[in-house]
Amino acid sequence: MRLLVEGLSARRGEDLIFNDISFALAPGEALIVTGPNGSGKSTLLRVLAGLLAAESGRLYIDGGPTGFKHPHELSHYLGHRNAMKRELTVEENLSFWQSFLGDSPGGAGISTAAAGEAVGLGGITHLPFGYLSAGQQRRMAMAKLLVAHRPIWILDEPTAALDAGADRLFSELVAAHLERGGIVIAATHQPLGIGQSQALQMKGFVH
Amino acid sequence: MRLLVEGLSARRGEDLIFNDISFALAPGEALIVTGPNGSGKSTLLRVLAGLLAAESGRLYIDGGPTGFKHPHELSHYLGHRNAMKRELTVEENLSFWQSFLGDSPGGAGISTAAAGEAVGLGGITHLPFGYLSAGQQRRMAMAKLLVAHRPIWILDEPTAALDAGADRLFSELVAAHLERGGIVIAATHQPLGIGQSQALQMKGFVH
Amino acid sequence: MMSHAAYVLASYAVAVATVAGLVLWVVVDGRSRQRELKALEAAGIRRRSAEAPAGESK
Amino acid sequence: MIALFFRDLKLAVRAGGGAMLGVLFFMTVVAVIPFGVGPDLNLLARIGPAILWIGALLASLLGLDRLFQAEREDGSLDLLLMQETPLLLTVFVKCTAHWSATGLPLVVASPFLGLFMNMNELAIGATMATLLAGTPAITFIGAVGAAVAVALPRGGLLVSILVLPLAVPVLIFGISAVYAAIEDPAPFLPPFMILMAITLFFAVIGPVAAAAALRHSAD
Amino acid sequence: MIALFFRDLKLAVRAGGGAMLGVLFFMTVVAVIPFGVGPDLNLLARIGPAILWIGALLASLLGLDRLFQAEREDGSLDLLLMQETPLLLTVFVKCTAHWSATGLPLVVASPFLGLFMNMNELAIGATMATLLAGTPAITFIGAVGAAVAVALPRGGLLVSILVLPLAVPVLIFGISAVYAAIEDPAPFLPPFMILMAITLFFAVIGPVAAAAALRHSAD
Amino acid sequence: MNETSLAIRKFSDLANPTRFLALAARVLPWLAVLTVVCFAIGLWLSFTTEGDYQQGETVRIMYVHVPSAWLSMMCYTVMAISALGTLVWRHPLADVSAKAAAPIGASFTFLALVTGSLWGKPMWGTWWVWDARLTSVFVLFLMYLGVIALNRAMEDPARSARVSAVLVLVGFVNIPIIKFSVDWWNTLHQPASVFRLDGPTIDPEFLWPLMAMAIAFTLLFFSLHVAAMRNEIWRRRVTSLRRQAARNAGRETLAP
Ligand code: HEM
Ligand SMILES: Nc1ncnc2c1ncn2[C@@H]1O[C@H](COP(=O)(O)OP(=O)(O)OP(=O)(O)O)[C@@H](O)[C@H]1O
Ligand SMILES: Nc1ncnc2c1ncn2[C@@H]1O[C@H](COP(=O)(O)OP(=O)(O)OP(=O)(O)O)[C@@H](O)[C@H]1O
Ligand SMILES: [Mg+2]
Ligand SMILES: [Mg+2]
Repeated sequence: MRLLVEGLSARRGEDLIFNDISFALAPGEALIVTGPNGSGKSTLLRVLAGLLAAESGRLYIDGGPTGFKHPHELSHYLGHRNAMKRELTVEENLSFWQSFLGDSPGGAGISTAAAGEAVGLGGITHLPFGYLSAGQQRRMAMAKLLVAHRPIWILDEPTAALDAGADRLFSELVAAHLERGGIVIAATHQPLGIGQSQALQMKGFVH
Repeated sequence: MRLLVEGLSARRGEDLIFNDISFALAPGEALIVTGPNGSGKSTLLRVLAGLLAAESGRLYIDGGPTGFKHPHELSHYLGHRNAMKRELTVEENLSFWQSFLGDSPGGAGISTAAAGEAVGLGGITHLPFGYLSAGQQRRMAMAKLLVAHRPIWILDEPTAALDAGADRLFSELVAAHLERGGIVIAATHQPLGIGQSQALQMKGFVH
Repeated sequence: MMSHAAYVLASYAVAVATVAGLVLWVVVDGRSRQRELKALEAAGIRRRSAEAPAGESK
Repeated sequence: MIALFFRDLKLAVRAGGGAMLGVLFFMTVVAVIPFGVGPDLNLLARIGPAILWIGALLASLLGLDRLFQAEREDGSLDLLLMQETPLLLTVFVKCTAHWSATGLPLVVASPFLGLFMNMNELAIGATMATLLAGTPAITFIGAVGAAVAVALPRGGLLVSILVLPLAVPVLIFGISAVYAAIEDPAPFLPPFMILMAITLFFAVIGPVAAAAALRHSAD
Repeated sequence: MIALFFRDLKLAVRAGGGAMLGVLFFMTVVAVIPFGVGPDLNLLARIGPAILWIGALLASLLGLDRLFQAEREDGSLDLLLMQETPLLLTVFVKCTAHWSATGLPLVVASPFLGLFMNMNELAIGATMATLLAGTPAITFIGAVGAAVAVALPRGGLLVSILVLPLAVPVLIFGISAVYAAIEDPAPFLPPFMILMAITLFFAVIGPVAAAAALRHSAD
Repeated sequence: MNETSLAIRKFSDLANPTRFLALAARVLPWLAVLTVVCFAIGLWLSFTTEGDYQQGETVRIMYVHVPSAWLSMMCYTVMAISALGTLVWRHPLADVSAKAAAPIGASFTFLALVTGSLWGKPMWGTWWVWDARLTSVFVLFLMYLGVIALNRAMEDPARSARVSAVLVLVGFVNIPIIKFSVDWWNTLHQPASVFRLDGPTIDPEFLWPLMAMAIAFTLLFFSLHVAAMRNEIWRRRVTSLRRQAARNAGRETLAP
């Protein structure tokens, strides 16, 4: 299974944000997207996640499981916001996403308790999400990536609010996912500490 | 003018978050607050900004302009949220804050256009705030610090969504403010690149 | 008069149902709170004052 | 899908007792009316059905706008949009959950409030039936408005201009069915059937339109 | 302060749609009541003022809950709280802006709706005057509710529930002033003066209470 | 303020509820038994005494209607005093008491409303009229529900306490209105016949079962109130422990 992107370009309102971006990612490969503020990193990731329509170009999966037309159906997307409800417990949040998302073919998510363990917050999945501090919330949002299997992870500034310890933990999660043959696309301002990875430097479209 | 903090402690709900924090800041001095997620950095800054009541301790200004009882009346506060309206243009947002905040004695704010220039986004103050990227929004929120003069800046993870260039730009802004005799208190996970500064390491209140 | 008896019965029935509901609520609520406290204690989370050395008038 | 339904129900109940609030609001509105029009029992009985319907409409309007906005603000909407399950099914389930949490309690409470308005048994039954048949339509129409509101950063105006006029027919047929039931000459069934037809129509159209609006809400 | 006023007006026009929704809802209420009372023009004229007042009261509830919540969500509230300008002045200005954007349109629309209710010129004039004098009170009362509910996830209904009972005196004196104006023996001025007094009272008490509630809402 | 005085304050904060819990555990069984006994006597009396020649069997509704109406007012008075306790004396248990009383008061008000309606249908021929007493009791019911809704909506008890205390106190004007509405306005409803300055005018035939039921209801209220207060204290402990757990979680594993 390979993720292929050919000549992608996208608009926001009237303006072309980026133009003619192409890359190919094989299992176990990561793409790190960097660039200054406003250069279009988030826009690119949202196009890849199917949340924005591309202006032109193609985006498809080669040799993936049958019955999936768009890559975004095989992707996890972790944006700036955590997609968890403050009023529900972490456990309820995670198990909702687990059963709503379901597993993609070729893998299985781990239990919510195990996912909590994996992000280093094992004991507190029974707490309402709103009780957690900003960094703990972000970590639980990452646990969401583990409860349902998706071969592709699309991550937008995943480590923004994290302290150094959590940073390390997160790199390990990403490395493990790559090892299992996953694909990771991440936009960051800080080094993520992932070994073998392609890099894409967004420059912004100068008018 | 000196900012003095003596034996400050604060609660969230039932629980003591930090205890007995004291420091003194003279003009031109900065205090950098660090610590792991959930250790109480944001809570401390909100107490300093007068947004949360301290449980005990004192917080006052020594030798400041007359007529100001609380330090927060002489402070800018830049929290996690940007305090700008998505529906209004950047220009409208900035000039609202300019005339609402007014200048503290001993300085004057710069024009909204100049503030836009100062954060490196001169040309786009006519856009609705909601159209900007995460980092651009953050930068415009910083421009807010410049349009009205306040001797004390209280900044909560100011550089979270910023790229390297903006980081640098921001350090310059802070340095300039310190040079003019300002006081800066900032919570961060990343080094801010400010020269002479005190440091406060939050450990969290272990029960 | 038959129908009037129905009104009397209905009001007593409502009274019994309401009181029973209240009692049930109080009991069930108390039980589940105690269960939660026990669970927290089992997880090793303890009130600070519970470890307070002296003066606890329990 | 069932998970979504139960999550939304839980949220509605947790976040400050959503269902109870709606009913409480409904009761408050009814209690305020006699202060306005006076305690004239005959007049109250006559305007009773209209008041109940207006109260129910208002109670469902308040809070409906948050249907998708809350999902958007915490980023859940992105994930809902990405899945292969048809979006319109997702929207439909969310509407059903919303109605179960807020519309249904209103219907259940309406007989009691009917008593307060001195309505007779027939009128109460008819009001309850029409509310049961009609309030889902309001939810489905509201879903379209909520979806449009999410899509357009400056869409506020449009939403209100869109939602209320669409909801007015529901209100009118609902009320006229009740009055048809009370006053002998007019038959109850025709307006009631129209009401049902409107509900069914919006049960199909609403999710489709809302899903389309959400798809274009990308930002 | 003037800057705040104009900012809030701009926001209401650009984003809220609150004004339009309020007027539309007002119209809906007024359009629906004749269904209830039947085509009896005299009766309509008689209950007209009451209906207009109830409609205006309910319509001003829409959007009231967002008065401070929107400020809180984007962090503006923090900055408003920090300033040395007395908070109660800030609240007062926000209320004025909110009333200009939502209350005033209701007042302006009321004469036309009065015509629908077959009210005569005198009654229409009196209703408009009382609405003009009375609706600010509703906004000021509402500000207290909005401030109390600022931190709540589903504040909308709760605000209405808290506000409606407090608004009952406004409603009573507003309506009785109108009836006093229509029916000869009773004098118009006493209830109208009381209405004004209520408005002035809440114009002072409302911002004070709201400011106090906002101070304690810090988190 | 230094560490020790903080510790002392903290301690006294907690000691009070703790002592209350101990007391409640001791008192509750006795209260419960007493309540059951009183109810047995009251019910037996109310079903064995004669019916009224005018009202027939329906007079028996009085034995639930009147006590629950009295209690609905008394419970609100308890809440208002507790609200004063929160605002003026800052007693740590006052807020707990007000919060625990609200659902109980709402239930009794509901009972008074329903039994009143059930009595009104045969006596007045209608379930409901908007006369002063009935309206004011309905408003009392709404106020109970409003307080409950507000309490439930606020996550943080410390924050909701003062707000709902103010709301409760504002609502207290309603209580004298309920009590004297029958005297001030001329209404359908019976004027007071038990609690009057010139002694009860009611026939002793009805007075005994009424008093027995009134005592039973009052005891019931106090037992429920104490138990609910205990539950509320436990609930707060659970919340606070959970927050503490949240704060401490991951500290050890992730120290940088
Ligand atoms: C839903 C309707 C009703 C409500 C809300 C209601 C409310 C009340 C209240 C609040 C009291 C206590 C008053 C006080 O202590 O001064 C009371 C007492 C009483 N009510 Fe009602 N009531 C209702 C219907 C009725 C009806 C239909 C009857 C009988 C025809 C009735 C007969 C009485 C009597 C005899 C008392 C005792 C008065 C006394 O001796 O002090 N009530 N009611
Ligand atoms: N609104 C709130 N109510 C109750 N407790 C809170 C609230 N906000 C934060 N807390 C608690 O207070 C503690 C300190 O939080 P704070 O936000 O000050 O941490 P921080 O150091 O800023 O963390 P981060 O690096 O994640 O921003 C956290 O453990 C959190 O659980
Ligand atoms: N909702 C929107 N509507 C219109 N234009 C937008 C919108 N969001 C972003 N833009 C524009 O698109 C451009 C790219 O934004 P994007 O968010 O992709 O940048 P980014 O690289 O993620 O920046 P950052 O590092 O600040 O997150 C920006 O110049 C911005 O002005
Ligand atoms: Mg971005
Ligand atoms: Mg923080």
